[in-house]
Amino acid sequence: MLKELALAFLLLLGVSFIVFAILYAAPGDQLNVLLEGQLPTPEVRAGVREALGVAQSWYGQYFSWLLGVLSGNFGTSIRTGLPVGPELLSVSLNTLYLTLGSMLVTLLIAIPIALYASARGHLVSISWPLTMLGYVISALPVFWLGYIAIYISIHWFNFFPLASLGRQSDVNGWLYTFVPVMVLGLGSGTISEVIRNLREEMTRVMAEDYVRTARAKGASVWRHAFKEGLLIPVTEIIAAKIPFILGGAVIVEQVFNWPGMGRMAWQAAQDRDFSVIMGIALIAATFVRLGSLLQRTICAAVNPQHARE
Amino acid sequence: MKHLTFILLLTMSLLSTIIGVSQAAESGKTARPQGGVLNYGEYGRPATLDPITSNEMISMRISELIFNGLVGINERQDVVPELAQSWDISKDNRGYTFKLRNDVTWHPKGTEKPVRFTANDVVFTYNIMMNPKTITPLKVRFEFIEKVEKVDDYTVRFTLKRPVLNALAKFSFKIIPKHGLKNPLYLTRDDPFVQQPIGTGPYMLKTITPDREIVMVANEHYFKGRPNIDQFVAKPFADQNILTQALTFNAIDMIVLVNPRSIAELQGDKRFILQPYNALSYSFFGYNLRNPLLADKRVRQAFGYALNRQEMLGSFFNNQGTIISGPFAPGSWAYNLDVQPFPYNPQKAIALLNEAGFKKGADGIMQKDGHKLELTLMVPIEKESEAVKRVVLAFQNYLKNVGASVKVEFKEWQSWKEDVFADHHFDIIYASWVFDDSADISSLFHSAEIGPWKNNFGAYSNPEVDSLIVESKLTLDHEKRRTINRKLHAMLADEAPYTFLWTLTNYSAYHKKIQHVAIHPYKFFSYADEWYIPVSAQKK
Amino acid sequence: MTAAITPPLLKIDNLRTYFYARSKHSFVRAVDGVSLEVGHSETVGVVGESGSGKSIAAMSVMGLISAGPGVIGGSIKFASHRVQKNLLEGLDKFVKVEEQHGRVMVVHKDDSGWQNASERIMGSLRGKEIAMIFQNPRASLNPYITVGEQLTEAIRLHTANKSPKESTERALYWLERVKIDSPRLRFDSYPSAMSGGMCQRAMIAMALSSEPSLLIADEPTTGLDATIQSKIVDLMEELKSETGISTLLISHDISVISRLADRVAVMYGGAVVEYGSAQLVLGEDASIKHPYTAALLASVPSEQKIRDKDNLQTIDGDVLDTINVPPGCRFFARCNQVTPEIKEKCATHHPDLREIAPGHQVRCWRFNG
Amino acid sequence: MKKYTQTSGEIGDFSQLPIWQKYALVDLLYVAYGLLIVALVLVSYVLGMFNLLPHDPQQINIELLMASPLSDGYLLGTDFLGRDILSRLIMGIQAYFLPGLLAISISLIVGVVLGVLSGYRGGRIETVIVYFTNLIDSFPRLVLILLVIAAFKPDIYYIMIVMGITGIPTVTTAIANKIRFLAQKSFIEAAIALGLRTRVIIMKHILWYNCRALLIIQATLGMGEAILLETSLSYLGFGVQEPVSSWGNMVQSGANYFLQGNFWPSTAPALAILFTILGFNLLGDGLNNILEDRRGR
Repeated sequence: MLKELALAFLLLLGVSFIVFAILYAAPGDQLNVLLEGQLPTPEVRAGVREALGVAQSWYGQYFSWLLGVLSGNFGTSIRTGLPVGPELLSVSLNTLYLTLGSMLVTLLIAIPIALYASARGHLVSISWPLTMLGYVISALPVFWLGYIAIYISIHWFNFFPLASLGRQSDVNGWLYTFVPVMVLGLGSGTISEVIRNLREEMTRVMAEDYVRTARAKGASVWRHAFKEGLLIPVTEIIAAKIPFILGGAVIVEQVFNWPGMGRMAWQAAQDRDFSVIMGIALIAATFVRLGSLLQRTICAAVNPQHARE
Repeated sequence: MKHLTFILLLTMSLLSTIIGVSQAAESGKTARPQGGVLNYGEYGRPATLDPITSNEMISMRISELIFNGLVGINERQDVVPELAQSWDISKDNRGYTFKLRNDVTWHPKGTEKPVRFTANDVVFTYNIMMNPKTITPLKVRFEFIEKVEKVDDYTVRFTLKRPVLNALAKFSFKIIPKHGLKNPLYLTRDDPFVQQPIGTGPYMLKTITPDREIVMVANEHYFKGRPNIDQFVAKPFADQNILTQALTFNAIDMIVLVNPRSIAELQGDKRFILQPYNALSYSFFGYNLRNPLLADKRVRQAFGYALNRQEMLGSFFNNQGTIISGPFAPGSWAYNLDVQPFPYNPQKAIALLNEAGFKKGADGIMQKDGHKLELTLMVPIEKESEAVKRVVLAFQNYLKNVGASVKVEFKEWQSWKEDVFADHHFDIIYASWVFDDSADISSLFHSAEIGPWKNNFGAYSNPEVDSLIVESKLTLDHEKRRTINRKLHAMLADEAPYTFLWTLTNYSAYHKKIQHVAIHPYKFFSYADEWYIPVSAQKK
Repeated sequence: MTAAITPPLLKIDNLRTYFYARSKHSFVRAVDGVSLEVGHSETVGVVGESGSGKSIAAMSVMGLISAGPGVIGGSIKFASHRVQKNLLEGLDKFVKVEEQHGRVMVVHKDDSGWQNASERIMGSLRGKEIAMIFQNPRASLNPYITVGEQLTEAIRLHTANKSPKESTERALYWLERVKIDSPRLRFDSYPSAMSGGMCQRAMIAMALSSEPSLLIADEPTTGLDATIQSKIVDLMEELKSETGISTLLISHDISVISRLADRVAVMYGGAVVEYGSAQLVLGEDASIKHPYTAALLASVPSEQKIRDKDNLQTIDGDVLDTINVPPGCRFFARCNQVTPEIKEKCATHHPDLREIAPGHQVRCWRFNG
Repeated sequence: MKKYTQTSGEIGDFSQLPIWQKYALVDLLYVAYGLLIVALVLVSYVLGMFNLLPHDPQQINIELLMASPLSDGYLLGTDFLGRDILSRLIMGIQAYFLPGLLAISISLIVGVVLGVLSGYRGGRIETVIVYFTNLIDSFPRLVLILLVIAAFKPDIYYIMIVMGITGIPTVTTAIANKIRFLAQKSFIEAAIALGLRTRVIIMKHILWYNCRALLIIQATLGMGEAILLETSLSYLGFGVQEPVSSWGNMVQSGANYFLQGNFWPSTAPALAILFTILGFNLLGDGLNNILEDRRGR
């Protein structure tokens, strides 16, 4: 476990460094956002530099950032001048909420289909169309799916699924967040992969000798196949899919005006907003790492002997 | 769409712009119902909320609600007292002395008791603005001021370097409180003030939600009397289609700038009022005269003839604008109505090109002693750039028809600026000038303005034009200047350093429950304190 | 204890289990008309080369065949003091078999219907009335659940001991019963931590713990090394004498069969070729045996042979390909006792199982005069 | 009711059976459809390359903005600039074809190499590689790409290179696991015992016999992802830029009119994307089932 944590830490370090490298290698000036609306003549730039006092060697820049982070200070956004830390916190929680929600949706839909398909050959007739549906949905561009969802909810159900509305609105504010979560869960190409993946695993496990034993002794097959056939693959999928879903979040947040990390990232990427980008990359990577930590711990817990390696 | 918001000098008061005034406007300051909330949608999030560091429209609109200037501009374009109750101008036109109101208080800072507004604040604001460490687009605009001193608590005197025509209007810049800033010397974005500004204006900042929704509430002690509408809420949107839908779904009450493609949709909807207001901007194709192909005036004129501007305006902006012929803000006194824009006339274009020595090659592309007429058109990328795309691609097609091949190259905004203004690495650009409350075209075409990060990016130089510009600058006689500028207009129209396209009419759309809406072309919310919502409509 | 007095515990009649070779578009006739009886507290051994269909037969009894079309006909009558029923009761309506001169051409099968019905029948029996142990025990135990839990599960499912405490006691009792050393320790350990032999003992314990009337042991010793094998056999022998449980013992290993079985069925190519009491079928006298049995026996090392230094015989040719079954005797191709006079018949006609002595049937033209 | 039929007549050697009898019908259908799509893609690529199109995809027609399908001469109608949608769809393939292949080959080649190294060699190299893959996995792909193109320039090749790189870990881990699995089954020892050269073992026995299905799946998925990714980026304004047409920027520009009730301009390219990606996925599935000779599902 400790080793895992150490690795995670190393990885986060690596991530932050790579992002920094990209930012550093990028042409153009991260002060441009401040100079918007005026002609950034060399003199003006000099003035700005002086005002901000950012005249540092690259490693100086990186390490001062790193030290800051280690002491809990993520720096301030060059665009808004706000400290990045607190903003990042609220924003990343929103995104986390969106991500986990959509993950749930994906699984709730994918698992039954996958189990159906795997359970026994003769259920094919039922599971085939479902699988197809899964494939079709996940082959649609996610923002277009979002537009469809909005159009439908406006014209059929007469409500407008914007997160911002949900917050200030009445009892069932959750409905407003429901649509984006659905869209992200269905779209972004994940669901078909999840179905495929789970199906393969379950089928494999159903053919295992010990499942046959379970049948022979009149016990529930599912109960015996559960751990290897479902629990482990699902956790693996969750861990593996987090980065993708975070990516999809960028889009969904734009469409549904969701105050999340993805939108922030989009803005920051254009502004070259150093601290914000670094912060976001770090948080995102942390999510991913947490995911895989969770997965490993579950695997370990499920079967300490590591029966099948 | 993103504009080049550069600082040009051209005084408001001389702009007989159509200020949008809704039907109800005439009814004077009779008792109007108070209360109600106005949610307005913005495309994008404001960066800072103070008038000094903010450099995009969203922020400027907000600071218009929170702050006041010494003087204001009323709906009829006259300079009217605001924080200054009176002023007098010295004989030599260089001394401006303002008598300030003594009944103005700053928005309370937290629980502290409100502080009075005094001359110190004015001096302070000027100093902050001019401090080299303050990053603000305003600096350039106030270099004509030599110094400012406090006469007494309620009197300030500004001294100008040289007499300037209609200087008065320039004193509409927003005043910030001395006690407001953490750093008393200069203002940068890490000063808390830029996010928690306090002003003297009709509305005071209440909260900023995590989503950067800006909630502003009526200032009970506003010196012009409490504004009618209780709350203004600025809601940021990341997608213009959604923004429009939000209006039609009553999720918001107002869109400050309606996307051209949505106009038709909203026009049909009886619940809303589409109110036009002059954009104070015009779009153009600018040519890089460093390129020998474009150095020839006839080529540029040919391009002018090749475009069917009426068609573009018609089908891309359903005619919401006016085609222009010259470099001045349309409708301004300087604008020369005698000069006609190039008509759509491909034959003429081709003729001109031939005249300039171009012959159609085998591939249908004009060429002159071995040089093909191939040019790169640089366009900045934005997420919401449909209108831009349409125009530039149409341009490409029109020119193809007259045998000029244009390569459209989309560039990320910042690197586009680098290319155009620093490295001059382009042949043609498509852009718009936005005039703010004061503008002057001299910087665009004077040969002294050629060079990195100067406005004359196309390196257009013509001694005659230069001298005319200087002349018009120096003269204080209005009529004289007018004639000069008309000459200038005619000249530039003919020389065609730009192909001038049009000035678009902006539209604001709002729910018709909002009454007496007058919109300032540039600052937008200048008259917001007089807007109101009938009690019947206040409950949503 | 012959079947005549009381109905036998298990009576398999003309059981046919086919598989479908999709790639070859034809049937693998894994079990092709097998009939067997297992009397009360009797052990019947089924012996034959791998691929002779013996395991499939056993699985068919358990209703564990999932690949299609699976069981297509026959009857499996089960009669313990608690339950009497035909395990294929009413399943025939789910299959429609079209035959052309003795060869199955088309099978229509409503798999789901069959499966559900069969589950309904077997549900109450599996583990409770009929328990099964498999070859390759390590893989047959769930690697993710402790041995103890797997035992107690069976016990709680099928016996009166529902409470955790009782079931645990019971489980421990059985673990001791099958001679697992330090059962308390093993109770909490995972199969992966145990040796093959230990796992097989656990399997046996699990099977017997629900006190079934019939135990089906499918190659219980395969995949274990020799010493362990004999230990397991010892155990089974012991348990047999103690509990007197009736067993259907499937094995390719004559020595195992000969030690445990009261009666023996020899299977070849999906059919029983010889069936009778152990001493007759596995006895010395080769003259009253099916040639295949004889060959089988000849290929097994015994002290006798080793003493006489006569070398082991092998059966030439390969195991019968059950897709492409010849019209005549299935062993014909490999038979070394074909005499000119019967050669004709052997090649063309399939002999049926015929009683050559009381309780001893053989499927060979040599005895059908 | 399932039907199983015995091939009538003499049952002999079956390897001559036509494939449609050998394999599950579903799989064959999948593969057939997939191949059809691939063929279509190839054809339109060639068409695009030699500019054999119903209209000039760049030619705008201001009189006829967003014409509905089948309106004078425009089979699929026109877009927001009156350009022929069909021609632009066909042309759109150009945007993905080579870049997509580039992305796929990056992730496959590098992935395989690393996978083999870590699976076959193991030891310190393995730990390094594992770290590397984890590192890449820790980036949210889209954010990374956004960063790169915002920092440098929105060029489809940049996008695809990043995508290729981010695709590496999947392949690597898959291959490595496969090899470990084989090693477990003491397959590799056997091969070595047979005196096969390492190269042969890896190339032929490991990669070809045991990993081809896996690789094919990855490749097909990769193409699909490439298209979806470009679409997302187009929505953010960083995809393939006008006037070059890509399905992504077509959906995006069309979607501007979606909520106003004008569905077609975005639906047409969206469907193209849908059918193509579906094709790729099914092709992958089908081939996988057939190569593994599993019963079709």
